[in-house]
Amino acid sequence: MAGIAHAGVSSEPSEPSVPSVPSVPSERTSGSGAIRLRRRASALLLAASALGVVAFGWPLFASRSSAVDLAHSGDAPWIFVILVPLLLCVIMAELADGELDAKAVALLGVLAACGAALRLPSGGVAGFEPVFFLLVPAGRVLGRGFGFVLGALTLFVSALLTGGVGPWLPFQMFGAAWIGFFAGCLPSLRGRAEIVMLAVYGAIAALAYGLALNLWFWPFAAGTGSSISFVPGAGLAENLRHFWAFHLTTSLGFDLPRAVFTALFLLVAGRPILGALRRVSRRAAFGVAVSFEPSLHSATQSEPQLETQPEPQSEPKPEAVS
Amino acid sequence: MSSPAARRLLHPGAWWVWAIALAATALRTTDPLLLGLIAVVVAFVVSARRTDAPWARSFGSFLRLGIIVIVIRVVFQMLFGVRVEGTTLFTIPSVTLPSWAAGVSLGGPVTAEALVDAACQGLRLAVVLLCFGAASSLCSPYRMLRALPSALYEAGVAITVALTFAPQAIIASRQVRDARRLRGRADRGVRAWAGSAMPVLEGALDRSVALAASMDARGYGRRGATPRHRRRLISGLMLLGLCLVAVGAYGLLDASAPAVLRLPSFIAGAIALTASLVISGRGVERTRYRPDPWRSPEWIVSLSGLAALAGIVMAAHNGAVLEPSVYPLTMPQLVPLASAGILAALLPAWFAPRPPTLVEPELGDRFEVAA
Amino acid sequence: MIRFDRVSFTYPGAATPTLVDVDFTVPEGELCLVVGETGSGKSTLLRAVNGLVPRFSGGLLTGTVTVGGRSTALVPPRELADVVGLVGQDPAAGFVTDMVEDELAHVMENLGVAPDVMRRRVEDVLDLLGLHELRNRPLSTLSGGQQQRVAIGAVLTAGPRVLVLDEPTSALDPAAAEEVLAALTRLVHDLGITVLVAEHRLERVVQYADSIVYVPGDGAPIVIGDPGKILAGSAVVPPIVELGRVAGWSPLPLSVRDARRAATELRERLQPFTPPLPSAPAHGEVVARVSDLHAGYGSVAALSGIDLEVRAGEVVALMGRNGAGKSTLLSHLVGLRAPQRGEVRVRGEEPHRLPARSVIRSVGLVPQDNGVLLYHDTVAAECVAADRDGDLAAGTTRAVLDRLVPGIDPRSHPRDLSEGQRLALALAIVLGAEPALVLLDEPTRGLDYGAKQRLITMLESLAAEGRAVVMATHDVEVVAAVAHRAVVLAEGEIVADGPARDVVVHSPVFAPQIAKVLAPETWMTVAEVSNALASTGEGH
Amino acid sequence: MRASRAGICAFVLVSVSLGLAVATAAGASASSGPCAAPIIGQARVVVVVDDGEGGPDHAVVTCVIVPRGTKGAQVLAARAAQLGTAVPSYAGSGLLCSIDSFPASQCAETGSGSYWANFSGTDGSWNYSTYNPFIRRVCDGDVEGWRYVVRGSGAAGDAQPRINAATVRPADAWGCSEPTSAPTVGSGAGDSGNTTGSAASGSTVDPSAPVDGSNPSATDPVSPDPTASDSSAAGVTSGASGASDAVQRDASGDVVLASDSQANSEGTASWWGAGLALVIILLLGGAAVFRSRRRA
Repeated sequence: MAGIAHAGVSSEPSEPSVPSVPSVPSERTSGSGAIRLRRRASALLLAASALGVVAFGWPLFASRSSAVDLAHSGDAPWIFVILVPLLLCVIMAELADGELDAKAVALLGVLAACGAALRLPSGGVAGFEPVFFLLVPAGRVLGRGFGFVLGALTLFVSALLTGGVGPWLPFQMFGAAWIGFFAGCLPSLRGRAEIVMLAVYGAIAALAYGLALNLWFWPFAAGTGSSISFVPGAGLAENLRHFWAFHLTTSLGFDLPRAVFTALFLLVAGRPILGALRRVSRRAAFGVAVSFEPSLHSATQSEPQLETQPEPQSEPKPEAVS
Repeated sequence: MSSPAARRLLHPGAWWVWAIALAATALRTTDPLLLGLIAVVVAFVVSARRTDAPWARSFGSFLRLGIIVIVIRVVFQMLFGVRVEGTTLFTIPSVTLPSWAAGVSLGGPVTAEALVDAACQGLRLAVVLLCFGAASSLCSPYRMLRALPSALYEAGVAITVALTFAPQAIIASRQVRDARRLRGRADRGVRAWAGSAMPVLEGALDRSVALAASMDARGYGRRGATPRHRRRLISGLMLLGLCLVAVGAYGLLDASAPAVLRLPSFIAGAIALTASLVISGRGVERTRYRPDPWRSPEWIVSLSGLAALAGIVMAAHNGAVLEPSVYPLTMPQLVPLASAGILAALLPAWFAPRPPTLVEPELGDRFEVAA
Repeated sequence: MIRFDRVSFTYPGAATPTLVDVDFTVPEGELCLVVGETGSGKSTLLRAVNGLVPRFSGGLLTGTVTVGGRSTALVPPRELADVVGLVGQDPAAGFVTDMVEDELAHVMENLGVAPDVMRRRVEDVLDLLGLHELRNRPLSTLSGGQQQRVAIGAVLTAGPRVLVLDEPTSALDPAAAEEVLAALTRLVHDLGITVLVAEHRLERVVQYADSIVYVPGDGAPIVIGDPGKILAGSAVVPPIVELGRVAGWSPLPLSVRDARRAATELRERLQPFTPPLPSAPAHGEVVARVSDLHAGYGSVAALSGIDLEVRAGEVVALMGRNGAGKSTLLSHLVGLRAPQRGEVRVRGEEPHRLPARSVIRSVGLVPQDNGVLLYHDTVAAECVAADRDGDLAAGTTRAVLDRLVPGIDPRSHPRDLSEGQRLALALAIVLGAEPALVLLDEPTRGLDYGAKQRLITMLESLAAEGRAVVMATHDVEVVAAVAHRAVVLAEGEIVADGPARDVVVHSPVFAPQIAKVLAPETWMTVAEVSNALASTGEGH
Repeated sequence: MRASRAGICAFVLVSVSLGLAVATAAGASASSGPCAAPIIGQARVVVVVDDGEGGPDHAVVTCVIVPRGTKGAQVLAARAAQLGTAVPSYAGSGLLCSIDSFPASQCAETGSGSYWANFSGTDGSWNYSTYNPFIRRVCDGDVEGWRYVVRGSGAAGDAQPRINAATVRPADAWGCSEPTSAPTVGSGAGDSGNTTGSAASGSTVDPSAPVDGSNPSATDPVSPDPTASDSSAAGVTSGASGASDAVQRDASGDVVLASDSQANSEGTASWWGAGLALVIILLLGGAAVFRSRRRA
């Protein structure tokens, strides 16, 4: 069922002559909210994300003396640094295809800007990652597709603003995108329970984010030949033990406070933020019926175009409009 | 020799080619001399050709980051490094972490060889980061967005909007913090910060609706959904690309996999994905206003970067020692070919056009304009 | 060119339709003015022209809207971009890019105009609107008038035949407004573009209008016709027309020029009377004293050597260009900034040293964008919070609000209120703590005549209570009506300070219409004149 | 302000690289050279390293010449230096973990019973040995075999290097007893050279060895019979890409002079280049810092 599909603008066929049967009525949509996830898009998202997982966790899978083991060659591991942005681009293009209408784009831009602005003072230093404050509720209210794109864009924008475009950026983008995505997949609770759920999710997300990025940075930071660096082919358990030691000694100290911050903030400010987002998604009229009717006593030239969407379809999902 | 062209911004693509090529060069050696050369070359070019825009001031922080990386590597080596027999400098009392912390044992004798090795590895990573820092401080993000493929137009617009709006959001949050005082609340501290978030968000959201209306009225988003046949082609390409890339990844990770599965399939996959992007960008009647030109300075810059890469590759092929052994410690020598290539990457400092001096008001004026 | 054929429109979820049976036609090349109270559906009407209503807003639209022969039922707004150009209320909010030139080109990029054509059109528009020296400037550095002109240019480059503007000048100072209107008339006369303008400040626009669409609101039928005739019957009229009514002229004058022609006889009738002297309580105790105040941002000096005294019970109007330092002076008076040199004392205290809780008891500021004062999601919540902030008796703020504007639904979201209601809410929040000095920054922006009238009565009552009011404003009519003193700032210095009448009447820029008409006599408001005439009536 | 801090950082970075350069410069240089005729005071040790992967020719056969009485560990180290491969790494216990950074996991796998088994092939066949490379000293003609055994028993039964020890052993080994007079062993040296070459089969002898300036070949055979050293040199480098050394020797009639002069020139050249590089680095870095300061 289409969140924005029937808001008129997005699903409008570009050629005027066709009366607006929504252009993709045949495809059942697996998403809702500001950006619709069609079946193909979500499939691609899944596949690409799987590859993304590999790009994050290759140290855990690498076999002995394979191309990536750092003792042998310098730049094989960096191939993943090239791969991830490509994946992101593909996903973006797929999600955007005919789905990112003016409303969604404007909302994306503005929210990404707010996220980046929140991030500017702290520079996203470990222990304080305000991006989630906005990302989680946004993904929750505006749907998983929107959450995914927003997560990626927010970090990209803040990197551009601070000139911090480094090899880590694509991975940060991917991580944040996943957080936004899963925020959109949370069960539909309401009231107090919802806030608590978001807070818990936020904490978990913050921890997972730190873990994932550390996993990527691990081989570069720890190199080889030390008891906390990755061991190609030594098996998952062995490597996990090493990684855990690395994570523990390097960054858990930052990740825990970050998780706590996020949870607290969401507990405190979660309700108003959700309210604001729901209000705007109402005012932007995501998924509201647009209908033209000929005036009763009008003899106008052109045949009156009926464009009424049957109500049940245009009834927006709670995520889209509360 | 000064820049022949008038003041203008170089095509961001050129800078990125230059920087990536230098990074790839750095990845091919642990010779501190070569790495040092790359670092200073990059720093020099940045100091010569960066603008005064906010993002252009970031190179310093990349330098700091580089130092941190080296320190981390050395410290890890001292604490966790496997003990290799060598000339011991000093010994750290060894501890063993509890089992829940993976029972790692810390400390032990620290050898000069191990330290030098770690430091060289760290230096290599630091220099790679420096190259990225150079690119991101030399390119205007707006220009980069203009170079985006047409398939990512929507995302590009969203980013442009964000880049434009972020400073205003900061100003707005400042005003809101002032307004808290007008309501008789404390105007600093975390609570003030959190409190100022809400009105800013509200204002931003309202603005987004107005913006969307204006974009709609100005013909944004006439692309619509892609027709089915092209849609199929694109999806096919994407699928193919993803599979190839997956195979490539497998080839990288599994030593027993045939070499064909490694780089070739990776490259093929990347090409397929890129092609899918290009195609899905097609058939959208949309044009670019005054796209950045690619003239001789762009060629010079990108080629000078590639020269460095070529130099070191050839040097390696001629059997020069690019990773001097640290056990026993040996004198790293100047590899003439590689060094020459790296020095060639200095050319942009003179041949890239000077950036225009942009009218960027102090935040104060912005405030006045905004207020 | 624009044809509304029995159009009615209902917002989704709304009980009553906003537009009922609208039926009119605007011929090509006319400048048509849309007038009406706030909330009467002007904006809805304008947005219906290019189909944003209902496609963007959702809702049910019956009847057909045809623009340049195309029905909005068949074509989405984005396909109409080359026919209709729509400029929203806040131009800055509609900007997509960051540079003037890119902004102008954006619409053409979307329409896929060929690069060489794009280049040419951009140059044309730059010249047409006098923007060429701004072409490489970041949009955020432009003044209000410049932004407004860029926003117009940004839709003009698509070569539309219809231009729709929603309150293009309401946020501008007189000079900037003149820039914009000059540009508009030029478009109408030179290019034959059809222009549809909604504007509260009739006194600025009406003389350029070829026809007027009057939207009475509440479902009453919409009237369209010749300006003179329409205004004769309309509730919202510029002062000059009021004067005409009072003096019983017909046809009603629309421009100062016409009025002056007709006014000779009126001036004679007013000869015997002298305008009432400023009723400022000259000897109220001094509430605020500013002495030799210097302030600035980095290198730029915002204020240099300001000396000012504000007495209890007087209303001081702070006038001057954008960026003349009005806002800066206010923020010093309320203690948001510490003076670089000199000192500011409110009731003997230095406001920037006081803790926030005690400041609000002596001085309160309603900022230009009063939205920044509102944090909560219902009016009721705002009021309660305000009581808590100033530890006042519960319900105080609400009481003040009801006195200012009765009958605001406590459950409504502050940002959904009309401009006037929001101003009232912000003012109530500030007044709750009963400050001796009340500061208002641009209170009249976006207010229609009714709301302005209410504001004026508010201010008068405040002054009557013995509070001192300082208001920074461009709105000369309000100044004329309520201010005792006028202070004119230019480049951070006070260039004029004195009784409002003396300062305002003789300035070519700040003189209200009545003064312009009746010069050299120093009448400022229709009220004064009508009182005088009434007394003549008794005289005979 | 920012710029100046950036400048400081730049200096730190540059000085780090300088420091490294100097530190490494302080290091000694290892010796290299083909298994030619025996040399007084030197021991020729044939090191066979077989990581068990690929085919039998995957094994790396190297002839290392070290001063007599060198410990096993130094031999391995010298070999690494000669091949330009990574340093062998040892566990805290002194147990050998990796050769040529194989396995990359270094000592991580030792727990699983995978280890580098050591064999002595001095008498022509592989004998499992458990010796501590830090203790035992080598003699001329020793053949050391290292085979990486995956999950082995840690006893004599474990897999041996997949190369016939007899074929790589120098025929003219003096063993631990030093003769008083230099013998004439042209054919032996020649055949040893050839076998080494064939066993090496191109994949092993590091091309950089001949032109490796860091190892001025002090031990270049002061051999009475040039043909022997010729054939051996050709044999060793036959598989390798850079045969320039051998060719040059063939061209020049006098071996000693040629090689010596070459050695010296290389030795000085390395210092030269390093110094040059340092100067450039300093100049550029200084310029960059200066510019950014002036800008700020």
